[in-house]
Amino acid sequence: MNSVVDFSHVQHEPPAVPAAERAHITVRGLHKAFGGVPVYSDFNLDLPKGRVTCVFGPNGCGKSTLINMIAGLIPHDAGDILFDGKTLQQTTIGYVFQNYREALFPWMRAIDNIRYPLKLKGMSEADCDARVQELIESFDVRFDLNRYPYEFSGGQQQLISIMRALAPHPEVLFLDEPFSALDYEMTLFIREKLQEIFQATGVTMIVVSHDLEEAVYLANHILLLTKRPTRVADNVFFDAARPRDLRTLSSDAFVRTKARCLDIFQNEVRK
Amino acid sequence: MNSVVDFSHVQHEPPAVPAAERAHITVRGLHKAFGGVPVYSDFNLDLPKGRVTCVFGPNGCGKSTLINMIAGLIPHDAGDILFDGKTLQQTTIGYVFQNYREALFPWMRAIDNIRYPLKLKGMSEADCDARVQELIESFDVRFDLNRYPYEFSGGQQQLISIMRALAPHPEVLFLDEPFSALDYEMTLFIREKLQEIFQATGVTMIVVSHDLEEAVYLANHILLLTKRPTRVADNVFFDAARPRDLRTLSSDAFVRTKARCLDIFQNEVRK
Amino acid sequence: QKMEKVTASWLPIMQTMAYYVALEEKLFEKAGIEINSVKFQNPNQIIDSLVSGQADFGPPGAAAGITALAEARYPGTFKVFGLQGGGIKVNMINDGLIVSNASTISSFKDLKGKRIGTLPGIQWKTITRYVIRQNGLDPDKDVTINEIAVPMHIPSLLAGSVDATLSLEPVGSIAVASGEAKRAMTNPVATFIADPFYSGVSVLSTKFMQERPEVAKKVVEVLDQATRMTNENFDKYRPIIAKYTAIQPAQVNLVAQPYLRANSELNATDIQSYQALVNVFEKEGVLKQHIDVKTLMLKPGDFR
Amino acid sequence: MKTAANPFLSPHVLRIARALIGPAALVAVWWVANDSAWVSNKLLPNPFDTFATLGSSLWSGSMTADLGATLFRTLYAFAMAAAAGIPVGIALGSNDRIYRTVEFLVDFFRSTPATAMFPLFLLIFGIGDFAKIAVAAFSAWLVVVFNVAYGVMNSRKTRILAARVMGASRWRVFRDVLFWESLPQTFVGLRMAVSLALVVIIVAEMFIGSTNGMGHRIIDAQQVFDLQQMYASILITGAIGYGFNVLFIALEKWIVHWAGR
Amino acid sequence: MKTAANPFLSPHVLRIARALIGPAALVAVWWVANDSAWVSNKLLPNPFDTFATLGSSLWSGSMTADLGATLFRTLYAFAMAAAAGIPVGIALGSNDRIYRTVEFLVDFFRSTPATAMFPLFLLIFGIGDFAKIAVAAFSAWLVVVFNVAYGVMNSRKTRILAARVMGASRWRVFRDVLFWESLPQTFVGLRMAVSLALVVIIVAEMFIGSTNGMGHRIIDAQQVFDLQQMYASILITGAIGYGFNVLFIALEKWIVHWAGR
Ligand SMILES: Nc1ncnc2c1ncn2[C@@H]1O[C@H](COP(=O)(O)OP(=O)(O)OP(=O)(O)O)[C@@H](O)[C@H]1O
Ligand SMILES: Nc1ncnc2c1ncn2[C@@H]1O[C@H](COP(=O)(O)OP(=O)(O)OP(=O)(O)O)[C@@H](O)[C@H]1O
Ligand SMILES: [Mg+2]
Ligand SMILES: [Mg+2]
Repeated sequence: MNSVVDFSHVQHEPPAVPAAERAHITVRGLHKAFGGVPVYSDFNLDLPKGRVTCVFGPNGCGKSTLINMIAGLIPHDAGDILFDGKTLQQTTIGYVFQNYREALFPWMRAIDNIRYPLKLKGMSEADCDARVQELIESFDVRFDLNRYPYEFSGGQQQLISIMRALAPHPEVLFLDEPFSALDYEMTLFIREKLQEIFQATGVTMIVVSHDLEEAVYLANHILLLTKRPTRVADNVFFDAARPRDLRTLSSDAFVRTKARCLDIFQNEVRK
Repeated sequence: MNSVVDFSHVQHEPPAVPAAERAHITVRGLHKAFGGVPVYSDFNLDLPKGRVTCVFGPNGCGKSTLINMIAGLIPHDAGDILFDGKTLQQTTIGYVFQNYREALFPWMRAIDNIRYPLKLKGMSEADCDARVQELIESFDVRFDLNRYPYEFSGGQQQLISIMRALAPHPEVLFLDEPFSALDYEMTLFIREKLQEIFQATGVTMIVVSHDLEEAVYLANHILLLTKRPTRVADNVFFDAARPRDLRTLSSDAFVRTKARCLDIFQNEVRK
Repeated sequence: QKMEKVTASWLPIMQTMAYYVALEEKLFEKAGIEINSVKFQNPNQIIDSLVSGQADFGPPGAAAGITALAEARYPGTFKVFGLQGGGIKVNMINDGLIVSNASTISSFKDLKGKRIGTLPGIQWKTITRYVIRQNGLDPDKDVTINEIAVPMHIPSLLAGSVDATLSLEPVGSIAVASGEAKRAMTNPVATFIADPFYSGVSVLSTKFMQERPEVAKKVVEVLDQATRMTNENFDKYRPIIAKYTAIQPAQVNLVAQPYLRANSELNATDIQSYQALVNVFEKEGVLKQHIDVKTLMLKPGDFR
Repeated sequence: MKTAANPFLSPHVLRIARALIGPAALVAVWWVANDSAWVSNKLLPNPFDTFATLGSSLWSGSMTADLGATLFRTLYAFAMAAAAGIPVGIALGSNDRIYRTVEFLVDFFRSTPATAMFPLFLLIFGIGDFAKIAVAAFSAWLVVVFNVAYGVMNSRKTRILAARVMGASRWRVFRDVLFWESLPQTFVGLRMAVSLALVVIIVAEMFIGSTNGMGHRIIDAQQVFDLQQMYASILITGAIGYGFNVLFIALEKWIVHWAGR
Repeated sequence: MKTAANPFLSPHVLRIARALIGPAALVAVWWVANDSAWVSNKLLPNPFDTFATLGSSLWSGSMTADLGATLFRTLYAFAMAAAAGIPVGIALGSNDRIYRTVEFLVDFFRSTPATAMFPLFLLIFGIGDFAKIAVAAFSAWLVVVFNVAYGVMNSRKTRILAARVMGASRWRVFRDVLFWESLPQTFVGLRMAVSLALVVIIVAEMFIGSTNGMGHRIIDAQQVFDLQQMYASILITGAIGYGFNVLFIALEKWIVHWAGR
């Protein structure tokens, strides 16, 4: 199985996918219903290793539900979710919750929140400190992290949440609308940071975003989901070279890809 | 006092402001500190009646704090906040919380959440029903509102929150990042809706947004705030005719205003 | 004829027997009295209800010691019109030193280094200490005194938590009937303090006597009559015990007959016996002043 | 994560089965303790004999009057406690200053045994049945007030703000937000209160004296050393308490459907 | 919204003043009740005489031994209850199935008066001091378990998920998330438990029998109608309970700083 996505449900032509891509996460025959109403039924998906997949779809189509199931946070009714050779437990996961406010631990200072996954991995105090220092410098954090989460503004909390997810050098990074509360400047900044981290580490990234520009800018694959019952509308491939920058945004390929995604999306939503 | 904003702190030239604009909300000598660290000190502001003011500023600069103080939700340490001729209590306010998840009442069905402010105003059952029906049609809601808030996705919850704020025909409408969890299509849709409502009712609107395009598109005034200690960096006036549409977005005035705002913002943030 | 309403506070014990008989035989109704009967588990509450004026009299069985202690505190509030207990000479049981069947303890002298259970509160602790002292032991050094709730006496004995208990009837009768324990001594308190020994009294509140002397007089007469009826025909009345106390119908034949003294029968020996108990309290320092029980006893001239 | 559907082990059956493990374990331990020489079985009756006694007491109707009296008193006391406790709790919880002024009284009386206070209640409410009910109601009321106030004080502020900004009066915020926000904690309070009311009623029946009620039954059985009757009465008392709690759990599940979400 | 700074009414002074209103009101009501003919003042002593008695009892040291005994027993019982109750509560609360199986036992024993259970404890622990401590510890333990389990069950799930996804083991989720999430409710439980432990110890000292302790003092004073001594003892008991609660309030304020945010 070399193709990145199972296209059995999709009528579009599969785009040319580099043969080197191996699936990191394989979803087969997934079923999930809430109170009897199915969200997913017989859903299949492959998420390629070392690539950025952006998930784009209408509100309530099940994006959060999907990545929650993959990360093992909520049970699925039937089907298999396989990680490349490892079990879920053996995989280091970074996860930024859509509901980031409730995901930070209010009983720990922000800095201890960031340090927490490192301590879970049994890292020494000194190593923890070094890693946190590294993150602070890398993200150019200017506010005092020695305060408690509830003392920060929404955007600041989201940044802390992202730093926590990145701290343990995850193999797979899930980001559920990571930019939703960030200011203009910060959004651009974190976007660049994520790209930088991706380039440096080749982490498998799954990003849920409602901003198509952002999604295409970051993505190798844009996974377009339909309304419920959710199917893959299309999986658009975007292979612009990295690092991408402002020029990428105005490149022809970018504009075309974005337009195509929008097209598919609007077709699906208006159906 | 006819000018919209007190420019005493601002070095920029005041833009030409139509003389017809009257201040709806007047803020004078506002002081606010958290744990001894000031967020606002001697802050002055006028928000014009029947206009859309978009507040744009970096994370943690105090946007939420400002509108919370104006709406009387958190106390301020010193200063006056005056409503045009009325008291705060006499003014019908619509408020969409940044933290919309925690602002809905989970013990009421979504539809009763929307109906709640109407019942508070002593509206009859029939009138309530009519108004809610009107909103459902106007927002083209296709999902079942007879469920409880926690059964909806983030974006759906935000939509419910917006509908609740609009239900009682508010005189002043505060929206704290109302689009942050909405999907692409929904964002465009709600944006148009807000514009429509504004045109129909002339409600005074204060919108916090991190999306400059959105902010400029909706605004009569773009209020640019600096980092803490927070001052008004500038108050940019944008008077494109309404209804605005896709053409507005590509108009010269729009692009210029947006660029100017971005310029001021980046100057301030990088300072 | 209009019925007079009178409130009685009583304890569900054997010594209250005459009151049960009066109720069963409808003696109060016949005397034109309607009784509001309030049951308590704690003798102090009987005194409290009399002091606060919520009850008019305490039928036989109100605690003798506590009444004397209360008199010291509220002089002139009560009048005693009957005594109840047991005696060696009259061969009626009031209390016993209870031990398990296998025990070798036969008197208080055997308690050196042992643990004894008694009733909770200062009254019985004082009596126990006094009796131990009378037996040549030091209550502080030689014997451990445990205050134990009445229902816990037999279980404590059987569980081996104490070596003996000084228990009021009917604990001894029930213990013996259960086949698990025996009386090492019968009426030890009478032996060491006064024979007969009275642990129960009947009390009137003086407020009641002053406000409704005729009714109060009738109450005394009714209970005197009931006391005589009980003493004469105790076995006939046994079945009603089960109705008023914890004793079950099958057990009514096991319990010992109490020594009940009507007001009209009280003699100098009875009053001396009561005085002896009060003197114990004084000697042990519980009563801070001397009390002459004669002033406490109801005299015909008290009804004005 | 997958659950296989088994027609014989439907979740409903499983749930009931699980609820029965607790009582079964209790009886098993009791039986073993009684059967072996662990404890003197003069002091611990055989469980099955005890159940037989319980059965015959219930069947013959001799227990019914006592059960009824205790139930009536408990429910009376609890109803007063809940009706007076919830509004007072909300009012206190919503105003930190008032709460601080009465906190002493609440904590003081919560820490004072109802039985020690009985002479006082006797003075105020007389020597009748009502004094017992009043003392239980007072104890339960303190628990309700304490828990409700706590629930209100620890509730999240956003919803209160949301109601305020919609123009809700103090009273509407009370009724429409604070009441609901504190409901999970209110249920804790109600469950603690109903158990406490039962306990205090039983204790009052035992130690203050009463002519009927389960406490009266227990103390009578204790006094004549009728262990089967005593444990049968304790069993039925505990079962009543459990029954009340089950009722409140069901109510809470149904009403506080948003808990934990 | 503006607060004027007043040097004489600093928030600190005001807070203390507010805390004193409660006791002051209590004494005032008591005084009036005693002074007027409301209730028989034979049974309700004068408050100031009572305070004088309290003072002299404390000063002469006659009360100290009893106070010490009760404090020791209460703290012993409470410490056992807390140490055993918090982990058990978390474990039960984090597993709905286990909780359902033991719910019966918790609710059953919570609804059974400790005093009625005393014969059983006597069987297990003997008549000594420890039986009283054990019965109080058991009662308090149930309250702790109940509240902690409740707190865990009602905690929001996102944080648990966050810890799980970071690879936290069951034990770490326990220690790092569930424990903290349930802390506000744990404090409710601890405050209820410490008051209950005190109450049960006093009741046991009063009715089960003891050679020392405040309960013993109360019953002795009651029997000799030394009302001042009796109310002085009750007062100091309630004050101890309040003291424990103040301690826990302060602890909670300090530890659960995120409450309501
Ligand atoms: N606990 C629940 N009970 C019932 N329905 C639920 C529950 N959680 C989610 N749903 C439903 O499942 C669907 C998918 O929800 P999900 O949160 O995954 O959407 P989403 O794609 O992340 O949306 P958004 O973009 O708004 O975040 C929604 O339609 C929602 O109503
Ligand atoms: N309760 C609090 N305690 C201490 N500091 C606080 C508190 N609430 C807010 N702050 C601080 O006040 C500042 C303003 O917060 P506010 O939430 O108003 O920011 P904002 O402009 O809305 O930011 P965002 O765009 O991220 O929503 C922040 O720096 C924050 O750290
Ligand atoms: Mg989502
Ligand atoms: Mg904000």
